[in-house]
Amino acid sequence: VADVDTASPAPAPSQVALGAPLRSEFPILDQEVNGRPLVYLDNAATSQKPRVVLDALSRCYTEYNANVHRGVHALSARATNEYEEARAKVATFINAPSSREVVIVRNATEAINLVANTWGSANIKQGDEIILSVAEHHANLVPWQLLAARTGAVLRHVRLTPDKTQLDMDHFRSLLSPRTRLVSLVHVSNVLGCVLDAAYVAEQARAVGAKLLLDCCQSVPHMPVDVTSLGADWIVASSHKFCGPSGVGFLWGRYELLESMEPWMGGGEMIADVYLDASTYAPPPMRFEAGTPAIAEAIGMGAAAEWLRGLGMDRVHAYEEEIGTYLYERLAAVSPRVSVYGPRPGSCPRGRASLAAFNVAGLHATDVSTLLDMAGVAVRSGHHCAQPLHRELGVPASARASAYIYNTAGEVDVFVEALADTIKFFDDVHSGSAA
Amino acid sequence: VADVDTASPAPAPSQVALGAPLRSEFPILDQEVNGRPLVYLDNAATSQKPRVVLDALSRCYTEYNANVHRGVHALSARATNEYEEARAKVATFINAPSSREVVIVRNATEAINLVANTWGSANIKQGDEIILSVAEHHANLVPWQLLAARTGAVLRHVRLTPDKTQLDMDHFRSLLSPRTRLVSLVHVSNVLGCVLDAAYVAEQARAVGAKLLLDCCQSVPHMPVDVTSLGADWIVASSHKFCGPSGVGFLWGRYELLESMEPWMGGGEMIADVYLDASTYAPPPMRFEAGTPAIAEAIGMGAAAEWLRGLGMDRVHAYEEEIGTYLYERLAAVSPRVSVYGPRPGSCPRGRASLAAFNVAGLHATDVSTLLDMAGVAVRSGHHCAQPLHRELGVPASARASAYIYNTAGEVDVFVEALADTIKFFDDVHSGSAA
Amino acid sequence: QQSRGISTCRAQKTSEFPASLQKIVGAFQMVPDPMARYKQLLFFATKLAPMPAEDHVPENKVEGCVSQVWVVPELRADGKIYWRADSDSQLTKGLAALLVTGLSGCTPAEILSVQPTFIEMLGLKQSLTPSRNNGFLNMFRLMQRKTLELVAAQAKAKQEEAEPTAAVTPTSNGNGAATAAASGAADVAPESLTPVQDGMERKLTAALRPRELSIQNDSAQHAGHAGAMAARHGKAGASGETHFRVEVVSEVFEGMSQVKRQRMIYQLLEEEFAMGLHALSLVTRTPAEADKAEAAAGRG
Amino acid sequence: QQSRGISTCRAQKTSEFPASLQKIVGAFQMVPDPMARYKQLLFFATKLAPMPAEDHVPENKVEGCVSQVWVVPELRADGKIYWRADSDSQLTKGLAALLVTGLSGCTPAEILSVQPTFIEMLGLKQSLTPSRNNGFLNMFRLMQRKTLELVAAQAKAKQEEAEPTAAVTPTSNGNGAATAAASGAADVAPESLTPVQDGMERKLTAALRPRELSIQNDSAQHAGHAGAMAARHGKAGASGETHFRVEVVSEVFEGMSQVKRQRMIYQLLEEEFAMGLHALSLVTRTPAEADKAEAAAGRG
Repeated sequence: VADVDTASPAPAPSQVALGAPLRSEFPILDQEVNGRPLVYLDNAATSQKPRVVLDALSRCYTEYNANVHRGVHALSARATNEYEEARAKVATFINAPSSREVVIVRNATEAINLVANTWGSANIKQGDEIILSVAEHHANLVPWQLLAARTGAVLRHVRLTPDKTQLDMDHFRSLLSPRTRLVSLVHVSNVLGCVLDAAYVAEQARAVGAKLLLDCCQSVPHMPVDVTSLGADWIVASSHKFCGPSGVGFLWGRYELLESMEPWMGGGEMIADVYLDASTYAPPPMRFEAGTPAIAEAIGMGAAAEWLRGLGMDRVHAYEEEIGTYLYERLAAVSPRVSVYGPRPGSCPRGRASLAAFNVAGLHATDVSTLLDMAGVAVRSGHHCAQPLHRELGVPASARASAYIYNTAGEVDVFVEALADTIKFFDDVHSGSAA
Repeated sequence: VADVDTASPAPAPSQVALGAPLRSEFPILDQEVNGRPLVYLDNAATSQKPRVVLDALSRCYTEYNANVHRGVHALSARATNEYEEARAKVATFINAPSSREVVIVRNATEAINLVANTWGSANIKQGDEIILSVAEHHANLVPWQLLAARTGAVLRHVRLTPDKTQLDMDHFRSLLSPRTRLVSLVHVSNVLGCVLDAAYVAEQARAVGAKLLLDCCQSVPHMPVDVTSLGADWIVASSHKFCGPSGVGFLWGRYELLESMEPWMGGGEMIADVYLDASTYAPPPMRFEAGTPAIAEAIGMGAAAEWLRGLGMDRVHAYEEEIGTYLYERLAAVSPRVSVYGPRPGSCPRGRASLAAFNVAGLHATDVSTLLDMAGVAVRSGHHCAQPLHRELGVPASARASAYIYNTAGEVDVFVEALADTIKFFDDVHSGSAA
Repeated sequence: QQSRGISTCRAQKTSEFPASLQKIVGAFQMVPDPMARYKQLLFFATKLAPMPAEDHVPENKVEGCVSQVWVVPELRADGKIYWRADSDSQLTKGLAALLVTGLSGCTPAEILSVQPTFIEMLGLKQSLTPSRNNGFLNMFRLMQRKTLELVAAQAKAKQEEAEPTAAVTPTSNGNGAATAAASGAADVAPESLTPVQDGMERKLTAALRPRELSIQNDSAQHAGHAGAMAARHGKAGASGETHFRVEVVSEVFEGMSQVKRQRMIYQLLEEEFAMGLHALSLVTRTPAEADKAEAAAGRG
Repeated sequence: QQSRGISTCRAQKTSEFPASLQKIVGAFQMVPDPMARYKQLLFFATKLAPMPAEDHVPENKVEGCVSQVWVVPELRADGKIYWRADSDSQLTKGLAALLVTGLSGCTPAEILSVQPTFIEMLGLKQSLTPSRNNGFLNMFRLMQRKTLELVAAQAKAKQEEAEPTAAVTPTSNGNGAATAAASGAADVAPESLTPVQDGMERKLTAALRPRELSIQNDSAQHAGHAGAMAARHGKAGASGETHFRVEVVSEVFEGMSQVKRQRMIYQLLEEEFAMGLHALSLVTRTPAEADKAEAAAGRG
């Protein structure tokens, strides 16, 4: 769909066409589910892993597995090099000024909890306000609820536009006040697919002296994210959503800010000197990496970041805009009973993500996804860790199809046909036409 | 060394001999370092991984990788099954009454921080006392220091016996009082190799109404650990030390106790219902597993637990007693300048771990391990995340050789000869005999 | 050897199910095509009687499902339970309908003796992994829990009419001392030395309202037990809790075969304790049987 | 393409090192056997002059080493730096001795222009991964930091004697506005829109005490830049900080070649900014050169 005629052997990543030609890099995609070829459209929940990431993991465990930062022997030195090189690859991927600004954590959830329990605990007082939105993932709601319960801070939630397709920026602006200490918003919504106007939000937050955290779980895998121009003070993301292993993710923060944050978890690696009753702490990022880290996983995350950078995140984004638009348009055309959430492609200057959460009138999302699974099509159903947003949308759950760089227009066709069959299947039962 | 004549094809794990016959399961061991066959004796820092664990990881990523607990599609259902099955395998491994008592965390460090920030924050008040020891890993010191700083609790440290080989149980008993709320001790020391009299400690702690946490990082990989008889309220361990992947570990706790603990990190999976301003939480263990967990890593940890259980932890322990004793005796005989820390084998009813931390008079531990590395022998040098213990021992650092089930007496010989060569090398330089 | 965390004991044979459930399993097994089986499930859903609005309350709701599900039992004068259920998902409603049809008109003992593994015979790809969002398993477990509550309430009501408080006779063999009184379930100290035993006592007392309950810890006798078991128990010093003898006298057992009684107790202790218990030796008697045995012993 | 986090710029050639360091590299390269190279390192250690007790203080200690290491510079009247060092590890002491020998008698500019990559030429398996416990790298960096401190202190002293405060001329091209005054390094607001530029300014001001410093953000001009770079910058809306022009006038540059000056600034900004800067266009002049250029411009 993107580049053409790259049939030469071992092309450079930046010349590999996305979509079908990329599928050979993802061994898992070549399988049948319920007797039908797998169509994996649950990428917003987790992405699949290219060979280069699997190889990085395998090399770690079969060539140089050792604990990091502690040993002088050859395996340990190599493991340390690879681990720190992975941190640098992530820094490069998001254009961080220094790899010291990248803290390796388990997942984006831990990263947000880390900020809430360090910067938050030290800087948020009774009556201070934190601006979130009704479209946040639970990971960007619950940590602030726990902080607010401890400190007496007040949570304010940006509401949706009247058509319920994206965050209402006028409402956001009206919530800002000198009491606003923090704005923490989702960069790309995992249900609506809408993209935040980060520059505007950053400018407005800065104007009232508030810090800005962006949940980039759904942006880092899919578009260029450059922390030097994004305007955020912290961003968080999970490796498993951008072609990396599970069990690892990162927090990026401006270095002065990280330096101002007290440690959270205590243990090995995060210390300078330990005495029986007190200790001194290492500078960031080590200060926030207590204990043996997710070594192989971080190395896999670095490999994923490097691989995606090689593909070119502008190309990734362009491909996803194309397939995302196709997905939206075909899905919306299946039946008048199908409602797709979020902005219509083209209606928004910043575009929309290549995911489509939807419902079919008269059918439960779980029933829809169960029947799609019978046709080999993997989509998610449920509240997608966004219960408040589903309350706003007036539904208990939704189904969601989310595409990535290896999905093809042909797969979208299979999904859409299976959905039409599914609707017909339930209609038939109700009209009594079945055997 | 253990069983004999099991040359038949594909023997059951419980019939595989430990030591040399096991090495074919560990691909990493078959390599050269600095032109010499690798002798990996840094197992107390991290263990190597058998094929069965590598295969489990690979299968996850190439067959059914998906997010867990959320989807109805086939991959997600399989991933959920495998993840929960892994939890059950860990439960079985430590004989936990229910897999619901097993919380999957990043590492033992996180597990201790979890207890300190949940049970600790709720139950530890000013003037309450927490009993630790001078031999604790930093992971079992710093979290309690942070808690004490928040709450005004007092830390008491069990000292060493006069010969500095193990914890002084009389001193432990003298520290107990009605103010003691918690005893948190290392089950097997990562430097001294001494084994705690857990039954005695549990009985004494219970007598004053204190809870007991045991740091089982160095016991779970090496000996049978049965939580129903151990007497602890919580135990913690890290997967990477017992043949599993990095980035994962577990907290076991008695269920009523886990149920009494408030959540720590907020996010997806750990909730029941989320509203904008407050949420209700899931029961343990989910309550403590916020966000997408380390899915593949947990599955690898389960595979490791099952594999070790198949070998038989009694056999593992017996093998390690044998090779540990050989290691100690040969090392102590290298030179009168060599001091090995911890109890002499046979001097202790509970034995000692198959590790030997040591120093050579006149040489820095780092110099020793650097030269050993030139001979292909990987040992650790440093404070082993136990700075206070090294202060007690009166040295800034030590070298440590630690054996596991795949190490052989022949490897101990290589290590001991390389150590003798290393000492001679430094002596030669000082006596000016070099070119 | 399968790990014990998830596996239940060997799958039941169809012949061990209540007749109503046997019929359903048979009906599904006649359909070869998975889509047709889903169609059949949806027909079950359409046959489900509407559930009154007042039944859609939190205490009837199955936790952890993505869809909403409610189940309500009714214990009628014939000693049998009849179910109502509803869901906003049609497939889940089908599963609910299947359970309502299969378990209505059964005695509490029959319901408690059913294992959830039967769902695997239906070809609906239902998982048996305990998980928050396993709709089927959570629904099935809520139905068994509600059954137990009804049994307990009924036994208590009968007892209050007619009988004195049940006497628990804790007997100890070796180092496993029984600690709590029969009514002491709630006040078992959390730092108990015998958590497994305490839990068994609590569970059995609540569910069976036993006239007599004896729990005997034989673990010490088995400390020398060969193989991996012994490896996990023989070394640690303190008392293991691995082998128990339980004798229980309860009128709940009236009309139940020995096999069903044992299965019911297994079910009761499964989730909490199956993994801690390596061996459970059971003697289950109705009050009448106990009296007869006592008389016999007196004679013997 | 190598990732920028760890890689330093292209390795220096031996001919670019100070003569004292060239000799050491040559000596090690003549030894073919790794064990013999270690032996040589230990001989270096034995030749190191004893360090006085009063030098073993925290401010001289290299952080993050497993062994203890101390380094102390002395800037003599000849404008050159002489080093003392010590360690409780013999191999680390050997590395320290090697650095002491290689970098003593060098000018600050020479020291600052050395890249740590030379260690790889010695065949000692020293890693260049930035890590808490990379003894060699941390020692080398502390030596460069101490050199910069001496240069700065000296420049400041001279300035206070003779010169007015340096004037910074922030000029902006496009959307990258320079914000802080020359002396304003410490009070740059943390929510600055231009963290890279602020940091550059702070660093260069502290180390070079420049008479003039102009930092110009050309990033906007490069927003259309092809390939992966543009992908990371063109889209995000706000101003990138990727392309800068820096003009600096400082007497620190006296006697240094253009290459060395540039390398010194690269070194200064390496750890903090190398990864954020895609392109740095540098004009480095001594005050005398600047005056001459100005005069020429006036003429032209």
